[in-house]
Amino acid sequence: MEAIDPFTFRLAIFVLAIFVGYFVVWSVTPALHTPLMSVTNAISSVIVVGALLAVGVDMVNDAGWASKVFGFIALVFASVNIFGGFLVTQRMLAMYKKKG
Amino acid sequence: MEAIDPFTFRLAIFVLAIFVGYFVVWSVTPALHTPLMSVTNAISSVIVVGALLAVGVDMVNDAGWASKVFGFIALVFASVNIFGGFLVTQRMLAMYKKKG
Amino acid sequence: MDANIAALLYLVSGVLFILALRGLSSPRSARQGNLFGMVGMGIAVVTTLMVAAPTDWLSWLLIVGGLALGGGIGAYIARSVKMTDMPQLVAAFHSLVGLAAVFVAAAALYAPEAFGIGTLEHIHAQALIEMSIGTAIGAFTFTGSVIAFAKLNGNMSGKPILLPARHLIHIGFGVAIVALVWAFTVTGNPWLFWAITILALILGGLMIIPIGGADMPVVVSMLNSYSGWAAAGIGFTLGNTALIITGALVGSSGAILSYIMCKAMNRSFISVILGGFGGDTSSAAGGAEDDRPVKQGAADDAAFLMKNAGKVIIVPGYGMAVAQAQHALREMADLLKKEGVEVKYAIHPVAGRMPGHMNVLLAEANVPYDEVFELEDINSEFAQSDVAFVIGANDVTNPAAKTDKTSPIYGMPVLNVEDAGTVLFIKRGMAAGYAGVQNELFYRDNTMMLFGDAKKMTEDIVKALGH
Amino acid sequence: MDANIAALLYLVSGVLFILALRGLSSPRSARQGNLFGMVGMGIAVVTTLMVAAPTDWLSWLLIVGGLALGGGIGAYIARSVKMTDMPQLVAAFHSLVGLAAVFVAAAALYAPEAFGIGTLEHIHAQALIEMSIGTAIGAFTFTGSVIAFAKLNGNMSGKPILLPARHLIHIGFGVAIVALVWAFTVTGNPWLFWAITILALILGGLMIIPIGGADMPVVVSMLNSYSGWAAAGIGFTLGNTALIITGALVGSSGAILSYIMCKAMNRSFISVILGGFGGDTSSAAGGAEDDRPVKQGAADDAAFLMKNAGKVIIVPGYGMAVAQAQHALREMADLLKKEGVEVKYAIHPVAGRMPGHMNVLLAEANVPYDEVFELEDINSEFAQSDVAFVIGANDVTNPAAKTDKTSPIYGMPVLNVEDAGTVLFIKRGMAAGYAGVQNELFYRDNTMMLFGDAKKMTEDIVKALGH
Ligand SMILES: NC(=O)c1ccc[n+]([C@@H]2O[C@H](COP(=O)([O-])OP(=O)(O)OC[C@H]3O[C@@H](n4cnc5c(N)ncnc54)[C@H](OP(=O)(O)O)[C@@H]3O)[C@@H](O)[C@H]2O)c1
Ligand SMILES: NC(=O)c1ccc[n+]([C@@H]2O[C@H](COP(=O)([O-])OP(=O)(O)OC[C@H]3O[C@@H](n4cnc5c(N)ncnc54)[C@H](OP(=O)(O)O)[C@@H]3O)[C@@H](O)[C@H]2O)c1
Repeated sequence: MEAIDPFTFRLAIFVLAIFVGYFVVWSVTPALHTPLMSVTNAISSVIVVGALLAVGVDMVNDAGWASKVFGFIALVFASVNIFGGFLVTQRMLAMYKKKG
Repeated sequence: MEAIDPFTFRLAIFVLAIFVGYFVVWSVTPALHTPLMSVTNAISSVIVVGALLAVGVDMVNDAGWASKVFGFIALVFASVNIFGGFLVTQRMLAMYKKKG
Repeated sequence: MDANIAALLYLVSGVLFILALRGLSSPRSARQGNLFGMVGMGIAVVTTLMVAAPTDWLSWLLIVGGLALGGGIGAYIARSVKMTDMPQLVAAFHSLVGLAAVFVAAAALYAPEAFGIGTLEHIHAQALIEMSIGTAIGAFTFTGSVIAFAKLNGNMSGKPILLPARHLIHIGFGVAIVALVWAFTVTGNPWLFWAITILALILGGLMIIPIGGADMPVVVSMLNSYSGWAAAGIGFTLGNTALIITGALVGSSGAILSYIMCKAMNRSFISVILGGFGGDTSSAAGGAEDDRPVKQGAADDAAFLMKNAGKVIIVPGYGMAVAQAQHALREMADLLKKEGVEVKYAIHPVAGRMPGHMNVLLAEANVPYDEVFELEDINSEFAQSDVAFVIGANDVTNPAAKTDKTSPIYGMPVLNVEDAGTVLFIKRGMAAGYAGVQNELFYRDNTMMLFGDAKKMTEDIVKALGH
Repeated sequence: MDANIAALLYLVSGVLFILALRGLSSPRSARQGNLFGMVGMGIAVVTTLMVAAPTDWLSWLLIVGGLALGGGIGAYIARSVKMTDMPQLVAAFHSLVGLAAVFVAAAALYAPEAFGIGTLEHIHAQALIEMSIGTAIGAFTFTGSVIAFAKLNGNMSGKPILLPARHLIHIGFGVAIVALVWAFTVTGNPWLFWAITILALILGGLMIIPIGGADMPVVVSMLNSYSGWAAAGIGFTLGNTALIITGALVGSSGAILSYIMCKAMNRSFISVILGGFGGDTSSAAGGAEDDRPVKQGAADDAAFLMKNAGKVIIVPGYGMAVAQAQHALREMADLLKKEGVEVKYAIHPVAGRMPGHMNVLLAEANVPYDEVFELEDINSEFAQSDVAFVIGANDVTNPAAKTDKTSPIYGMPVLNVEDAGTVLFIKRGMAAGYAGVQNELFYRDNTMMLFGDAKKMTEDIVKALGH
């Protein structure tokens, strides 16, 4: 058999993750829907990995510089989200207490 | 970046499918747990694909013959399951009716 | 066919299997789900035949013949099996999946080229590991399921058979298998493959024999899970997405289902799997009986009571299944409804001997599923009903689960039948149920015992109602 | 670092994100879940830095500086934001994710080697498609979220702004973007990339402006979903498993959450997204008022009634959030409990303006979550309670949803407050709620209206209870 294109595998991963997302949300208790929104926001900033790659490029030419700058901007925005999202979620969740 | 081993991708697929299995079962209504057992049995006979590959091998030598025979036995067993499993599930599900 | 397209098609079939299970979230979508499963299987088979189309007529003949032969047998069994025999049937089917996994692994060992995992006696180490795990789990599943089948089908006593030092023996076998897997991975010697298979066959038997007959449903679900992991192992060997997805799906869903069952019975999963509890129910009951008086009644009394009731809740249990009383029960309910009585069914999550067992039987007798309620949804209604009609159920109504901390069923949720005006119990005698504990309800003032076979007694009530 | 190990680590971080969401199934496991999320993010960041470690000090400086700057701002916001402002905050954060996606896509365009997708101006077609989809969705998410933020934060009127022929305009923009994506894929011209981005920015604004302020939570959740798909698009470009898993997870979960919200409001998802309903609540209410007499009460009356009650159920709504009355409410409940009154909270799934909104506010005020119940779990208890204390809620109690087929909220499940002995309503006047429909309960005999700001009125009741 010939080799399979990595894209095919990634597609499988993508499709399965969609199912996981579908099921996981139904399992979330409605009382925690607000933290759900803030935590999904936080994890979607994993896009920071792209920003990190871009910041690290060599500045051999103008394009390299442009990429570095774009990466830096993306890095800052994503970091705001990461820290802001997780911390505000933590703050909210810390408030949910049982009696006594 | 170097190429990623297909095994790594398959592992990702495997792990995500475990999550899907986990969630999907919790979503099944207890009234249908018996059909659930029979249908998971039916789908696990997708191992028939291995049997089909084995039946199709060339009989160049003894080993080829052995493989073909093993494949045929596996094929028969798996087919019993596939047809038996899906049909008995269908028979059960056909009995679940609403009032009127 | 292009390998990428094949991979996509296998993905599609994996997704269809997910949808098949997803469909079971409600009876309405379940039939469509089953259809998805069939289509998924069809796609997997056709894709395989197109990717690796055999070129000789013998192979085609074997394929068509094998599918027809197996399919015919399967279809025949599916048509003819009695609904009360479902637990056995599922066990029997699992044994076949296990055996198929063993043979596919063996085939891969002798024709590695066809599976793209190397050449004869020069198979990649990774494939050797996957293959030996596949065959070990498959073989274990096979004998385990055969024993489970025999116990459920009554070919073998349901009593747990406890060998001395069995845990040590099991561990010994386990260690030997792991050592052989290691040796096989290093040498690739086919004899080691067969040695692994044989040891796993024996271990499967040894592990299941000590487990009591009534615990078999948990075992069957666990074996289902194992057969999934075996399939996934083979899936890695073949690099087949459909097999990997399905294997993981079945593996995790089976494990969760056993967990759900154990939780609903309030038992530790580990202790079930290690065996020794839940043996033959009649023997367990012996010691627990006592001499307090019970109020006994006849079919006529029951008919009179229910005819004049506003609301009757029927609680079926294992005894209804053994007696095959579901059709008579349905007839009785119809007559009551004609008299203007409101009739509902209350199903405990572990009533009967298999999850969802009662639901299938009631469905078989044409009871509409919207008259059938789960424990949480109906438990508060007993207080507003005049009669609780308990037919062949026992443990699932036992209030000891709520009050007696020393009871083996303590903590299990139970149906509050005692809140109803009158509780009717149909059973053959005073014997205890599966858990072997006495039910204090039998001696209550608002209880009436109807001694007899569930089917016979229900038919008598039907006759009495007819007058 | 070896690419395979990196891929495994990314998988681990994806799994940790799944566990983070999974943890939210109960408040007990939620904190641990959040921790998993943080660890997952840490693994993703560290893995990336190890796979593609920059070699010059400037890059390291930028990375550390960027993380510190962004992290500092984020941490500051997280600490200082008021809980009532959560809807706005989430919208603001989404806009940043969208913008980050745009900039990452742009960076990939100018430094394709770093991303392994070709060389400058010779990027693979597949990567060009993924990149342009990523930037389009990201840009759309950005402006959409900015508008949502402005509407929720009151920087912009909540009224839907309806342009003539807006559907046509939207379709025109959509078609133009698709055409540009196609052209960009063929030519790889960077200007086309920016054109796509700008059109998507405009479209995002145009699409959200016509949607009423009160529908913003659905929009925010939808935008969350979009930002997930954008991340997944970039994930394909980078071949990064963590991004693909997370993107799909966030994409599907956001979409499901909007669906759950719409279903709980009994509205069609399509009509929400196309906009025009749910504008400024006060204006909508105007026409519907009528002159029937209502029974009005003061804080003293309410205090007297509740002090002498056996059971009080508190129903909070949007008005409680606006007035920030949760702390006073908790104080009131404490005093009542001291008097021996049983106090519970009933939360409607769409009470307030964001799913779970009321729960967060009550939690903020230290209300234990085991006193807080969801609609299905408490609805039958109103009949056994003496007082239903409705504070700033309206639509979620409106019986028209059960009876009036022409009502816009018909079919939405509502809290049966009218079954309680007495219903107390705290609100400022007779205005309707979000859906703009009159609530017939106000005129019932067993209703008492307490007119005033929710916080002020509750504080007055607390005072009265103190005596
Ligand atoms: N559903 C599952 O998945 C599952 C799996 C494993 C174990 N279990 C266990 O099985 C039990 C199920 O509870 P259950 O209440 O359904 O059953 P049960 O407690 O086992 O009681 C069944 C009763 O039916 C009576 N009976 C037997 N044959 C009868 C006949 N032909 N006619 C009339 N009555 C008959 C028996 O009393 P007589 O002998 O006096 O007639 C017995 O007391 C639970 O303890 C559960 O933990 C369930
Ligand atoms: N939760 C969500 O996810 C979500 C999302 C989108 C839309 N919605 C919608 O929002 C509505 C929520 O229902 P609800 O019952 O919570 O709210 P509502 O029906 O909007 O009613 C809120 C009431 O609070 C009163 N109020 C406003 N400010 C107040 C203050 N400072 N003090 C005292 N009372 C005050 C208002 O009356 P006065 O003006 O007379 O004071 C108003 O009638 C539903 O229609 C739902 O569909 C919810």
